[in-house]
Formats: sequence, C-alpha cells, structure tokens
Amino acid sequence: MIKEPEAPVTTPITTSSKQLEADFPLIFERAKPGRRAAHPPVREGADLADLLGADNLRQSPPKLPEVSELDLVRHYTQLAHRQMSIDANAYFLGSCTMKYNPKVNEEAAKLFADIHPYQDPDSVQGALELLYNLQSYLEQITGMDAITLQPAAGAHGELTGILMIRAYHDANGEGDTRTKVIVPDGAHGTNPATATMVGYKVVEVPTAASGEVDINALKDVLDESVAAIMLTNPNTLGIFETNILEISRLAHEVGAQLYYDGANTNAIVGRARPGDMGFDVVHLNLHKTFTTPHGGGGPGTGPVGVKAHLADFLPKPRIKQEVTTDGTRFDFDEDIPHSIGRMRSYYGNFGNLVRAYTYICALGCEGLKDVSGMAVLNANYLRIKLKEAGYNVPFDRINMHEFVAQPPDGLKTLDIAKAMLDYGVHPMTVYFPLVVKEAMMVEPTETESLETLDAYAEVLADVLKRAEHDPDFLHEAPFDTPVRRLDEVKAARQPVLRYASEPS
Amino acid sequence: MIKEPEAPVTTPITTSSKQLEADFPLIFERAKPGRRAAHPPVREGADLADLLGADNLRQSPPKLPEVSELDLVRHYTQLAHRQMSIDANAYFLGSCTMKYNPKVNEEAAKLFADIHPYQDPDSVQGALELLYNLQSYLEQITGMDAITLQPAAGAHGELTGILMIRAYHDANGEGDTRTKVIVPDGAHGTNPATATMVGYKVVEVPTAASGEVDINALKDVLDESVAAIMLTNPNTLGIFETNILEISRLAHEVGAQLYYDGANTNAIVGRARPGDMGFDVVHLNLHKTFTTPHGGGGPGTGPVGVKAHLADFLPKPRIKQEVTTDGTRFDFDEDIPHSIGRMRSYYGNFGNLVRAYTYICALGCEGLKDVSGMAVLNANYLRIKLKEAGYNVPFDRINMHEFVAQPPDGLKTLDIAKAMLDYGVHPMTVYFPLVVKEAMMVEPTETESLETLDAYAEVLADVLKRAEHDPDFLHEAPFDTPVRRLDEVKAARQPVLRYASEPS
Amino acid sequence: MHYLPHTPEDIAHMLEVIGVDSIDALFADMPQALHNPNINVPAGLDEVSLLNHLRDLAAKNQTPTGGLLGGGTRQHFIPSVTPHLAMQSEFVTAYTPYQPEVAQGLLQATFEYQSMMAELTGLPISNASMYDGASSVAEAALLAVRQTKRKRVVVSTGVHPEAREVMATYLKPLDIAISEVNLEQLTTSTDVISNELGDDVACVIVQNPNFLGYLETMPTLAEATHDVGALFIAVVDPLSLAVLASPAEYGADIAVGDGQVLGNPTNFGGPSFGFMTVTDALLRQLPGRIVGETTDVDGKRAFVLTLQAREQHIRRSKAKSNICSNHQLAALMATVNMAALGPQGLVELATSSVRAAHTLANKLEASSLNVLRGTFFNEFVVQTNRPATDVRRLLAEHNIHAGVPVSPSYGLGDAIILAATELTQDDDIINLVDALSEIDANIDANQVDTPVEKVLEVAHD
Amino acid sequence: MHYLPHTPEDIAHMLEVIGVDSIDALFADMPQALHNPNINVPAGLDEVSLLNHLRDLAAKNQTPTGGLLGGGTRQHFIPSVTPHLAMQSEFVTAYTPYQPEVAQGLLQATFEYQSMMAELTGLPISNASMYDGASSVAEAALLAVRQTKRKRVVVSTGVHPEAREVMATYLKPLDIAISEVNLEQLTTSTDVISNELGDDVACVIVQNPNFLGYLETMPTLAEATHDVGALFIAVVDPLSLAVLASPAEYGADIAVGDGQVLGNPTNFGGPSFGFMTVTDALLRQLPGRIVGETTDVDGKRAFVLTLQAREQHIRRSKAKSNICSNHQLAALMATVNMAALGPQGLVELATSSVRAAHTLANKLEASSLNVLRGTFFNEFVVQTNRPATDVRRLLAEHNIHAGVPVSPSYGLGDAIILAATELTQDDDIINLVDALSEIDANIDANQVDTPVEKVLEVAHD
Ligand SMILES: Cc1ncc(COP(=O)(O)O)c(C=O)c1O
Ligand SMILES: Cc1ncc(COP(=O)(O)O)c(C=O)c1O
Repeated sequence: MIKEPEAPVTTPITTSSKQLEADFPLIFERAKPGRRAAHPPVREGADLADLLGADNLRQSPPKLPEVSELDLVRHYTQLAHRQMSIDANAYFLGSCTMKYNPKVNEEAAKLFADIHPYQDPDSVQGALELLYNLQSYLEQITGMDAITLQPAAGAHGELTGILMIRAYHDANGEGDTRTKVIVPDGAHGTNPATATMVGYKVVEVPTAASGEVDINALKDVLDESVAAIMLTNPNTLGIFETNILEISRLAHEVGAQLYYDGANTNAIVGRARPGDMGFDVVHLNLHKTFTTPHGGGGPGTGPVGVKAHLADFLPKPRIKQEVTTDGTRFDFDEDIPHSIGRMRSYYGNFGNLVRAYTYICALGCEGLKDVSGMAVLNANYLRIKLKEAGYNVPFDRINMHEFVAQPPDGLKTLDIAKAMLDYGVHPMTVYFPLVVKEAMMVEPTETESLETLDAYAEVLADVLKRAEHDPDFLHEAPFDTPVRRLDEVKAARQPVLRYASEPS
Repeated sequence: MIKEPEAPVTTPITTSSKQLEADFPLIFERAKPGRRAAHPPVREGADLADLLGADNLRQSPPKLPEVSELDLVRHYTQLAHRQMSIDANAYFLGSCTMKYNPKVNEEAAKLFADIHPYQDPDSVQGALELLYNLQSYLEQITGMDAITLQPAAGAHGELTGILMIRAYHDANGEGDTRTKVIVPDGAHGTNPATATMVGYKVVEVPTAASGEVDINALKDVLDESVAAIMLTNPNTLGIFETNILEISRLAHEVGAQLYYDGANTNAIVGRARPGDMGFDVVHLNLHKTFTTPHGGGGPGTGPVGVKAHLADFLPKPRIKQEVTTDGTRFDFDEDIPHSIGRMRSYYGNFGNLVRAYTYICALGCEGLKDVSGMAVLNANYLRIKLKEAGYNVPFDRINMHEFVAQPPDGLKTLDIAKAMLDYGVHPMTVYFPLVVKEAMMVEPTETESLETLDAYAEVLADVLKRAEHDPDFLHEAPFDTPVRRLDEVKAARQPVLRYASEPS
Repeated sequence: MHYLPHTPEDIAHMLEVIGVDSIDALFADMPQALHNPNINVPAGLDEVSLLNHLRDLAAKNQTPTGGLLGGGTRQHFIPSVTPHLAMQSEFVTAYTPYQPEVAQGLLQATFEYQSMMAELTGLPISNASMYDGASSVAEAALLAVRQTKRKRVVVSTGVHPEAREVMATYLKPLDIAISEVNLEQLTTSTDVISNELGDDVACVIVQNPNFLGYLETMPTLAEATHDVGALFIAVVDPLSLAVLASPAEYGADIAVGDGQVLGNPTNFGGPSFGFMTVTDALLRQLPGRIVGETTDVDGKRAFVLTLQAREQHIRRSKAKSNICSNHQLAALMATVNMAALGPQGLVELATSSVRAAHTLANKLEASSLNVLRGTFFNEFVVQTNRPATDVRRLLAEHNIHAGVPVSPSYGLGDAIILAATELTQDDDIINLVDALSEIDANIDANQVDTPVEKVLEVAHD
Repeated sequence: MHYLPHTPEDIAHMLEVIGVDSIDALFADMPQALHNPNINVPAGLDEVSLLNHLRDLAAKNQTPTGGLLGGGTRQHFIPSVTPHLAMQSEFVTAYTPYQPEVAQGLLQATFEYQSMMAELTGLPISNASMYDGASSVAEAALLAVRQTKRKRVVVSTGVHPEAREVMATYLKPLDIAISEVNLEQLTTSTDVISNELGDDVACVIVQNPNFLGYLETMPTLAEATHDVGALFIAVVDPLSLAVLASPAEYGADIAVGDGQVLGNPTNFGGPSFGFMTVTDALLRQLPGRIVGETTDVDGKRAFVLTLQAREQHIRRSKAKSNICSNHQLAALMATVNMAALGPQGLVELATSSVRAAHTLANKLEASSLNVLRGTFFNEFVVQTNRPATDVRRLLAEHNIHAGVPVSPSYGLGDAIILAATELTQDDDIINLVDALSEIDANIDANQVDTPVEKVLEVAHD
C-alpha cells in the first residue's frame, strides 16, 4: 500500500515512476489468510453441525478480507483522503443542501444509539418523547396537521405521500377515475418515478419563460382525472412559484391534491410554510435542511406531513402522548383507521431524527428563520459574482437558495466541473434540471462565509481565463486528483461490480 | 481558503497559476470580528469591573481568531490532511516506536475523562484501583520493586530517577563525593541533559566496534566518584548490550547506580526485564511501548520503577491498597520518608495511564512477549532488505527492534529522507545516534505487516535507482508535499514565532 | 447565530452587491400572505443546555444489554475501530459520488461493500444499499413482477411481519396479489407452498432463519418455486450467512435483508440499511445505485456509479424504482466492520450467538419454561402464561430487556421471541431464566391459557 | 494476537530471509539468565471483556458536575467540535514534526498555539508546550537563575502548593535557595516581598488569581521585583486572562501556568499542558520546542521547529532543559478550543465563572457560612467547623463534589476552596449551599474550632 503515494510524483523524472502506475489496493488485496483486526468474545460449546444440522451450513466461510487492525486503519484512512467532503471542501451541490453538519448532533445521537425498537415502550419514554416533540415541531415548521417520521428518504416520503393521496381518492370512490399525476418538466426524477410506483400516469408541464411552471399549460392538463400535482417550491431553478396560491386553488377546484417536494425547504424554513401555500402533503429532507449526515448518498430521512383530511391515511405507527393523572406517557399509535400500512420497519431513521431534533432545538424558531435568510442571501450574492465571472444565468432574477447558471457559449459544463476539482472545490450539480442546457446548479447554503463565496467565484473565473489561453486544458482537467477522467462507457459496457477472488 | 487547492495544479499550464502561490492561511487569517463557532452558556449578572475592580481587568479582549464553526472545521480538517501519521503512513521513526495506537484505548480513556484530581478519594476508587493495578503490572514487567506513575515523559522519568539516585547518595553521605554520571556516546540527548539538571558532570564513554559500550573505556572512568551509569538496552544502535550483567557488577562494585532508559523496551517487553539485568532505576515510555498517543510530540508518560533500596525516595504520592475487614480500599500514599518530593501536579498523565492499562489488559503477558518477538523479527527482516537495496549497515549483526543504516557513499541521508516523502512514506530517524555518520535509524515496530516492510524496502531501492539516473533528483525532492524544502536558516536567523495581528 | 458566519458588515456588503436593501426584499416573490407565519418551536439553546436537554431525554430510556432482544434487529459486538474509521468526517459529510475523481474513497468502499455482500450471499450482483430490510423485500417483489411479468407474490408468514406489511403497502396500488402462506410447526412447508404455486406467480419469498428464529428448508422451497418459473427470494440475516448455507447454494435468485447486524448499533430501529443481491440475469432489473470498476485516462483502476439507465434521474417515470438517497453510510459501517472482523470473526459471532441461544433454551426448559423446539439459529419462541407485552414489561422491571411479542396470527398463544448473541453472558442467561420463571409462575390461576401443543423437536437437534 | 499482522507463513518466510530458525534465536544476544522471566500479568482479553472491565472500574468513580472543584484544574465547557477536530487521527498518531514538509498540519497548529498564548499573556514568545503548570513554574525559576546568574528564588505561598513542591524538587540539587513568602490576609504583600528582595534574587514568583482564588496586586509586586534586577514570574490561569490584566500589562518577564482550563477535560489531573511565554530578551533561554515561520524553496510560507540549539538533542549536557516530548496534543486541544470559542466565548466563560462564584459566595454568606472575603476570581475560601477532608467526603455523600482542602500551612484553620464556572447552574449552587449548611451545622459542639478572624472585604467589592 505504500507504493501508491497519496499524491503521485508529478515532476518530470527520468526513470519510470512505479507508483504512477500503481492502483490503490482494494481491502481484499491487502488481505492475507489468518490475519484479523477485531477480537470478539467467543463462547465455546457444541458444534454448529450438531446444533443446526450439517445440511444447513455453508460449504466454506465467506471469503471476506483478513487484515490486521493497522492495515485496516491505513486502508480506510487513506480512502478518506481520496474523498471530498463538506468538512474539507466547498461543496455547493445544487438541490442537495450540503450545509455544515454540526458535531454536537453526533454527541446527541450517541446517547440513544443502543436502545432497541422492540423494548417495552415504558423503557423508552425519552425516545418517544423526543419523537413526539419532533412530530409537533415539524407540524409547526411545515404548517401541516400531522406528521409521520417513518420515511427513510425524500423519495420514500414522496412514495408515502402519493400512496396516501391514492388511498384518499380510493376512499372517496375516485380511485379509478383519477389516473394522472402532474409534474413540471423541471422536477426531480424521483417525482415521476414515484408517481409510476403508485400506478399513476405522469403528465409533464413545461416551464415558462419566467422560470416558473407555465400556468396556462397546467390549466390545460388539469381536470378531474388528476390525482395530484407534485411541486417543489422554490422549484429546481431556485425560483419561487409566485402563482402558488392560484395553483393551489386550481388543483383543489378539480379535487386534485397538491404535493410538496421539500428538498428545497432550506429556502423558506422559518419564513413560510407549505401548509400555508395550500399543499396537502409535504415531505421534508431532514438530511438536507436539518443537517443529518448522509455520507456517500444516505441515509436520508423524509418525514411527511399532511393536512387533517389525510391524517387517517398515515402509515403506522405514529407517536402519541397520553396525559393522565399519573403524568404524561408516550406510546405508539397503531389506531389509524385508513392507514396505508407501513413504509419500513420500526419507526424511521431514529438516529437521524435525534440529530434533526438536536439541530432544531439548537436554533429555535429565530435561528431557523436566519437559515433561510442567509441561504438566500448567499445564493443571490453568488449568482451576481458568477455573472461577473462570465457565466450566463438563464433565469436572471432574484432567486431563492440556489440558482442555475451556464458556461459561456462553446464550453461544456462537464469540463468546467472537472477543472474545478484541481482547486480543491467540489463542483455544483451538473446537467440538472433538464430544462436548462449545460445546467450548473449552484447551492451555497447558509453556512458558507462571504470569503468562501468570493473564492468560489474566483475559481470559476480562473477556469475561464485558463480555458481562453489553453483550449485543451479544459478537456484534460483534472490533473491532480487521485484518479483522472474515468471511462464510464467501459464501466457500463463491461460491468465489473465486485472483486473476484481467485478460485481457491 | 479555497484558493489553496489541497494539491496544487502541477501540470504545465500557460497562464500563471494563482493557487501555486497561495499560502495556506492561518486560523487568524480566516477570522473576522463578530464570527464565532461555539455557544457556551452565559450567566448574566454584575459587571466584572464591579466584582473584580476595573484596575484588575485587561484593556481589551485578547485578539484570538473569530471564525464560524464550518470555517473552523475546514481549517483543522485541511490541516490534518497536511500531516503524515501512523494511521495513514508507514512511519518507522527509530527510537520512537511508532506502533499502532489501538482505538479501543480511546474508548476506555473517555470513561474516566471527567473525574477531578481533588475529589474525595472514596469517590474515585475505580481510578485508584486502576492506577494501583498498573503500578503492579509495571513492577512485573520491569522486574522492579516499586513504581511511580507521576513522570510526564521519558526525560521527566530520567530526571525523577537521577534525582532519586542523588537523594540516595546524599542519604548515604556520598552526596558530595559522587559527582559524575556516565553515559555512552550513543545516548539520547535527554540522558546527559538530565544529568546536568541534577548537577552532575557528564562523562561519555565510546561505542566499541561491536556497537556495544566499550567496556574497557567504561572501566577506565568508573570509580567512586560516579553516581550513576545511564544505559539504554538495547542501545540506540538497536544492539543488545551483551555485557550488561558485567556492567552491572562493575557499577555496583564502586557503589554507582545503574539507570535504565526504557525508550527501547519494545525490544524486550515480556521477554526480559531490566530489573533482572541489574538496573536500579528504570523509566518506561508508555507513549512508545504501551501505545499512548502523543500527536505532535506529546504527551509522553514516563513511569519510573526502582529496586527496594530506592523505594523510600520515590516522589509523592503513590497509590496504596488497604485491605480491611470492610473490603479493599485504595488511597494516596504520602508517607514516603525520604521522598524527593513531587515531579508534577497530581498523579501523572492519568488519561494515558488508562490507555496503557487498557493495552496491557488486552494483550496479557503472552501478548506482550509477542510484541517484542515480532518487533525484533520485523527489524531484522528489514535490515536484510535494506542491505539488498544497497544501503550500508555499519554494525551488521542480529539487531533488536531497530537498526542503523547508511546511504551508499556520496549520498546524504537528508536527501534520501526527503525523496521518501513523495512515496507517502515517513522517513526514519535521521542523524541519530551521533556515533554513526549519516545515520538512518529504522524502527518498523511489530504492528507492521510483511507487505509494508517489503514496500518500504522497495521505496528505498527506488530512490537509489532514481538518484543514479538523475543525480539532481535527490537534492530537489520532495516534489509533491504541501510545502517543499524549508529554509531553516532563515527560520532561526529571523525568528517569526507568532502571528502578528495588525495593530487595531 | 448558530452555524452562520455572517457578520452585519457581510450582510450589508452582500445586499449591496445584489442591489436590494434587506433580507426580506429577497423574499418579495413570496405572496404577502405567506410571510411571518407563527411557528411554535422553543427558543434556541446554548450547547450545554442543548446537551443537558438531550441527556435528560436519554435518561428516560433504559439501555438493553446482553443481546436478548431480536426480531430483525440485534445488538452485536462492534469493535471500536469500526465507527472510528467509518465515521471519518470525509466520509460522513460527502454525498452521492457524482464526481468520481474526488470520490474514490466512498466509491471504492461501496465497491468493497458490493463485493462482500456478493461473497456472503453467493449471488454475484449487489446494489450499493437500500433503506432497510423491509423495504428491500418490497423492492425484491417488484423486481420479480417486472422480470416475470406475473402479478402474484407468494410469501411465507415466516417473513418478518413488518416486511410483509411494507410489501403490501408498496404492492397495493399496482394490483399485485399477495398470497400469504402460514407456517406449519414453526416453518414453511414445501407442500403447502406448492399448493399456492402456478404460472401466475412471480416469486416466492421465504425468510431464513424465519421471523420466529427457525431454519427453513430453503433448497426444496427454491426447487418448488423454480418448477413454476417463479423467482425465489431469500430474506436472510446476513450475519447468519457466516455459517449458514448461502442463498446461492440453495438456488435463490434474489437475496435481501437488513444489514444492521453487520455493524450498526440498534438505534431504536434505524438507520440501518437494506441489501439486495441478485443473479447475473437480473442485473438490469436491480433497483438502486451500483458502483462499477473501470479505468481512468491514465489507465489506473477507478470506480464509478454505473448502469444508471435503471435509475430515476435518468429514466424518470420509467425507472426501476424511485430510490435516490440510499443508506450508504450505514453500509459503510458494515463494510469496515466486516473487514475488521474478517471471516473468522464473523463466524465467531454467529457461532457464539447460536451457542448462547441454545444454552438459554436448554436452561429455560430445565426451569420448565415452554420452549418451542425446532432447528433454530439464535432466536426462538417461548410460550408464556401471560400476554407477551406483560411479560416484556415485567422483565423490564427486572432491568432485563427481552421478549419480542409473537403476534396472535401465528396461532401460538401467548409467546415471545428470545434472542442471544455473543454479547450474552452466563449471568444474562441466569437472570433471564430466573426472572422469566418467576413471572411465568407468578400468575393468577384463572388467567392461565392452555399452551398449544409443544412442537416436536427436529431430528438432528 | 492483538494488533499483530504476522501469519505463521510470514514468520517462517522472514526467519528464512534473516537466516535464523526461530524467534528465540533473535534474542541470542541476551544472557541466558534473563530469558523467560515470570511476569505476573493477567491473560489477555477480548474487546468486550476488556471494555467491560474498564466500565466496571469507571463505575466505581463518581463524576463531578457543576464545576465546583478547582485548585488548578476545573471543568469548563468544551464544545463538541473541539475534540472532533483536535483528535483527528492524522494529528493524534503523528509524533514530533521532524520532517516539516509532511508535518505542516501540526507545525502550523503549534504556531497558532504560540500566537494565541502570546496574545493571552501579552508576552511575545511562547514555546510549544511543557508538561504541566507545576513543572513549568520550576522551569521558569531555572530560566531566571540561568539568565540572572543569581541563586535565590522568592515565591509567594499564593503559588499552588504542588507547584512549589515541584520547584523545590527540581531546584534542590542545584543549590538554589527558595524563600517562601506567606500570604497576608489572603494575598501577597508587596511590603513583605520587598523585605525578602536583594541582588541575590533571581526572580519573584506570584500566582494570580492565587491558589486560594484571590487577586494579587501584580503591578506593585512586579515593580518591586524589577527594582532589584530580578525577573517577575507570573503564574496565571490562562482562562482568566480573557478578562484579567495580562502579565505583559503588569510587566511580568515570564508567564507560566497550566492550560487544562483552555479546553482539556479534567482527566483526574492529566494530561493537560504547561505553557511558558517570555519577553524577547529571554528567547534564547526558553526551554522546550519552538515553531517558527519560514519559506520553502518555492517561496511558500511554511513552519518548522527552530532555535533548536537550546535543546537536548543538539546541546546534550548544555541544553536549557532535558525536555523532549512535550504535551502537544493537549495544547492542540486548547488551540482548537480557543479558536472555537473566540475572544467572545472566552470572555463569556470567564465572566460567567466569576459571576457564578460570587453568587455562590453571597448565598453561602446568606446561610451564615464563613466565606473569606477579598477580591476573588472564580474560587474562594470558606472556613468550616470540621476538617476539610471530612467536609469533602460528606459533600460527596450528597453527590456533590466540591471543597479542595486548604492546607494548615495557610493558617486559616479548617477551610475549603470552592469554585464555580459557567457550568455551575443555580441548582448546583442551591444544593451546595444547603448541603454545606447542613454539614457545617450538624457537628458535635466540642469538635468546633474557633474560626480565624474573618478577613476584611476588599474595598471595591
Ligand atoms: C428536488 C428533489 N426532490 C427529491 C429528492 C429525493 O430525495 P432523496 O434523495 O432523499 O430520496 C431530491 C434529492 O436528491 C431532490 O433534490
Ligand atoms: C533513547 C531515548 N531516551 C529518552 C527519550 C526521551 O523520552 P521523552 O521524549 O518521552 O522525554 C527518547 C525519546 O525521545 C529516546 O528515544
């Protein structure tokens, strides 16, 4: 493992440089039979063949890596060094709200790590109280009447919400007649995918020149066959849907339900509530707005809030409070008459619910309002700075927590993104939303300082300057990352999806 | 801070590359008045001027950095990436025993982090029991009769030991006549420095061709004016002093005391004991042999063991056990008649004593014996491999846990060391011991795998190969580190030892 | 302002650059009626008060020890080195590896994860993780429906009740029928399953060890399933696969399950992660992210998200699933943990758990408790003279946390599931046996139900 | 084998390469008599048993809360972010930065540390850290002796008793005389000190706030010291310097102290770190490591260990001290913590502590307890009707950990030092006042000593 220097020798040297060729080893390639890191307690006793029957046993132990503790540590410490992260890099990934994840949340989560979902409820009153409080804080924050904490991610929240809408229409005898879900063409892919999973036909409405949903196009497709409209507000262009109250009126006029994809809540938290906008169902991404870590792509956490008319359709269980003369007691509420059922095992991503709760308690209501204020301030400031740096902003107006830009004509977003890597800066979201060509979707979040925003803009300006001088530079970047541009076609055409151990 | 990419763009690009010039900022340079990271509880109340008197207050608050929590995190996370460490790199620093520091030790230490040194002893019986057990395990491991856990480092242990020896001679009426301390010329600098601090004159004895103390030279200087001989065994060449029993006899014959510098205990732990060799005083470096972390240069921890005749001179307090009919109780023992006094506040580096205790409990006696066995095996193997790679080994015999090599004629150890950095490998100890020219002192420790040793040897071979092809290469390396060769003369001639804030 | 870097001067400067005169002005697009909602959330706290509040809540919980609670989540040994490595902030605060050049850390770790899950289950293709075991069962059923184009799913009631509920929730709007097959004598009968099979069946889903803890005859069940051209879906405890026959060995097409036992704390049930591995034939139907190996322009090995044409961000309404964020960080914990334990450690955990459970069962029987005999792994059923939730509560009063209630739908009367792991010490066993004997004996005569017939012990036990 | 990577095959291969046939053969140089000693240490433990053993020991301790214990070590708020950052394994598992190219992380952090300590104390030169406060006092005295070539040290008994003991231990073999000057009415009298001064005096050492918690008149003491050409050494609580006049402001030549209060847990007394800052004139006499700024070959700013000609590894028997390993990791905790708190946070900690202590004192007096009045910071003395260690033990029985015993040498009779910090809540104060009232009242009449006269309150209080 030494042979791969963390950063290769790049100065011209005359002998061939071995380590430039060396691949970073897999943990399997560092292994050797007989090595081990951890030492569990071992109970002596009967042979498993006697206890379980030899037929039930596997032929040979799984070929997992066998490494010493130090080799294990070196491997995953070095791997951590081959990874950009919020804690080390500016990471303005649009739509993902990559804000600072407070360390105190981790301390809080540790306090609850070892309780079990099937303990006697009287022995987990603290956990239940926390969940109950969180339910009610999220009701307040979203302006909804009831919350389920169960969904495991945003998309899972969407599924929960659309299933409830379907159950609601079913209960109203409209299950068969409402067959469509409307989503804007700028919507995140999970929105149409969710609608399909619930058996709906997806109808896309275009984006108007303003960057908002084309309200006339919406009217054209909105009728009694529509089960729901799914919107993000602000939308994926970072623009607030100014017609939201009108859209809500139109939707409800034809009996459709209005679904709020809460991925962009960071723009409005503490300042405006989807419930007040007329949404019937809301999901929140606690891993975005509420700082729960989701390294590598998850876990998310996607609580769903509903208006009163949908509360009877929530998944089971919710957390209830019982106030008796003996005091207050918390328990699971399984008594939800028309419940859609259950979205996952147990009660949700509890560890992350603790973190989100900790975050809300730290900030309080005023603090939450500052979050959206500073997030929107940062994004607008950066929009101006990127324009100054030479980038296009197709929908150039006051944006919310994020905005979409484009490289100058003739340049590719992909190339810009790759060039940024050498500056130690993580690129923005690229090629999303689909409605903007060469989209660069930038979301700086409220935890970034003015100096970081300025430096980010300088990096982007510098990339353009270099590209002018040396047109090839952009196509070749990055130069200084652990690996350089990857052959993605090969990955898909000849899929290698696991380490193949030698036959032994 | 973005402007300093973690690894600069090193490919030739035609425009000037800003970030190549940028200095990594100091935390002060990331600061801005009014920012803050942490939020302590605040008690309202009277003005300090009223409570303490305005005269006693400082004119203006200290100009410490003011940074947001995310900027703080980025700063120290990025700094961590500018640092080699055992956890990420092979780090065979001779004499320093850079072995793996088990993570479980940290879990153990946390259990005791918040107890206070001035609590009622009955409220810290667990801590006292641990210290008592550790005292007795270290007695067993060293073969000594009594241990003090107080000293804060190896050098501090030396001071403790030599002070005790002086007090002992004083008590015997020989305080004025015994004026010298003998140390080998290969001794660590702390040995002579310690002798001086205790008012002794230092007499150096040379190293024989065997790599051991020149016993005839020793005899020449050994007489009744000698208070002590300080030895490391194995010595700093990694060679066991085969005449140790003879030396002990000679020392005691003239009434001198024999002091064991325990920095090299990793070579013999569990297999041989300084007490059995005839040493009267021993210090251990728990931060070396017993895996307590000492990032950046400390904290060390240097318990001292003595034979019975010196026990009355130990510093206060020690930990005692009282067995009564009510059970066992632990307390501080202040009743040490001729105690030299006190070496530091409280009872020692308790947090590290917990870690060392945890390590000893994990390994047990057999495990300790494996430590020295594998440490010595690794070092001998690597000695052979470096010889094969083209390095000289001046004292070429079976060594213990470390050995000293030299580059081929004409090459400088400093250059070799700098060239290693580009491979992600931390160099060995260089230019120590002083008795070997261009010394390269290599201590691989027992936690390194065969593969790492082979890779290390390959790196050293590769450095020589490159040096042959391109003689300048060695003088210019490293190429790929966060900074390159430093101007050390400038640092000393025009000392800049702190950040100078602008006058405000 | 917690976590915010903005000084008043910063704000003034930025507003000026933007060309508006207040923060509120940035929100002018919002209809007036939406502004200034009344949000009833307590005021913010300093860090000490915050942690004191959380500690007060935590103090109202009792933390189980001894690994006696099962039911899909169990406390197992997690070496200190595992969270230390998996929770490095470079891993924790990254997101989906969209830029592979600077995400090799997590991409490679995920590739290692996929390799380990493939190794454990014997099935060659693993996705990068899913939400949990229950939702993975539902996704597996959907996969089978897509692949076979059939619309009936047969599932044994040995599958975790919550997983069956989740599957029912997912499948309902798609008009997919579910046929539940009850256990016979604690396990799934191949005969009874066979009676349910036909060429309209997309898959058969069986859990091993089943929810009650007993081993199923997976090979015959798989054979019967394949006879009608359906897919066999094995729901497995991945830790058990250290010693039990792998899904590949008995011919499963899909293996799914919950990964908590591989190195995540119990966390009151989440987050853990779901896993799914499949045969090569099912690769293009697999939901969720997949990491593949490739090379970079210099020819170096590198890892990248691949085969994304299955996913929602590319295929939108035609995607195989709507899943986007998965449970990668929990899967990383498992990856590091499996590497820390190695095969030997994993076998030790599984073996010690089985032995502890069998010792517990024997001791309970010796104390005349009604253990239901069968070939069980490290969980098993005990019938009780009181309602299960009462037993659990009374045990909790002894500070013993054990006894997952068995639903009446199993027809076993009042019964609890007990578990044991390598963390179960002899004292834990003795205390549980004593407490349970006391609780079970100490009951009004007229409350006692007749226990159902004791199931015959399986031959080789 | 814990932590060892060697397989039997590895060992065989390596022995072969070396050319010996056993591990024991590698130890052939050791005299036979030394082999196989009988070492009585218990057998090794698996990780669960290991942590259980440590937890059992920890359970025999009571952990203080509320910051009521002082005496040189106090519990203060440490934000979660501090240990997270300071304890990153790249920092924790590095050693002395001998190779600056790959140690800029710790070198720069140490430079930042030096800058912060210079800022706090006002003295321009800081070393990189020392063992603890007490040994730093001894090193400061040695520095003064080297610099002035005088061999008498004057020290106030307001200096921590353990620091004075350590100094005495260090100085004894070097024939340096120590003149201890007793406190008058809780503080050091300039008149009494002046009486001790002469041109044989190397330095005067005064602690502020002194060990009992009271503020010294540092400016006049410094002036008197300088009048005889001696150095003035201020022993200071670094946290107090957030609000108290800095050593530079009152003319100290050297400031030393213990850094625990800046961000290290109490740790039963260690490890924390000692600090030492000095005037420019004393730079070449400073013991310990120092980091300096320079540039690299490309002109980039970089940091490096410098001025090493003072140190043992270069100067050997002529070094300024024998110190080698220092307490860098504890100093790093303080560095990160000061940056986390910033000046505002540090001022808040100090101010809240002072207020809490004064509130406590007022409440105790209101309950007729015998608070010794004077200008105190966040610790002060209460006289008691029982021996101090009894009071402490009885408080511990109320689960209140408070009351550092005052040695009889202070002539204050039975007395304890009480402390308060920003962590002291109103409940802590009430509980302590109640318990102490009860303990102090509830005593045999014939055991009561006459309390010494209550010291007059200082004017501006
Ligand atoms: C706008 C939008 N909607 C939905 C989602 C899906 O959320 P998740 O990834 O948590 O399933 C995302 C995030 O990826 C998003 O940005
Ligand atoms: C041989 C030897 N003696 C003494 C010491 C001094 O130990 P410490 O640095 O803990 O004071 C060292 C370590 O640096 C050493 O290697």
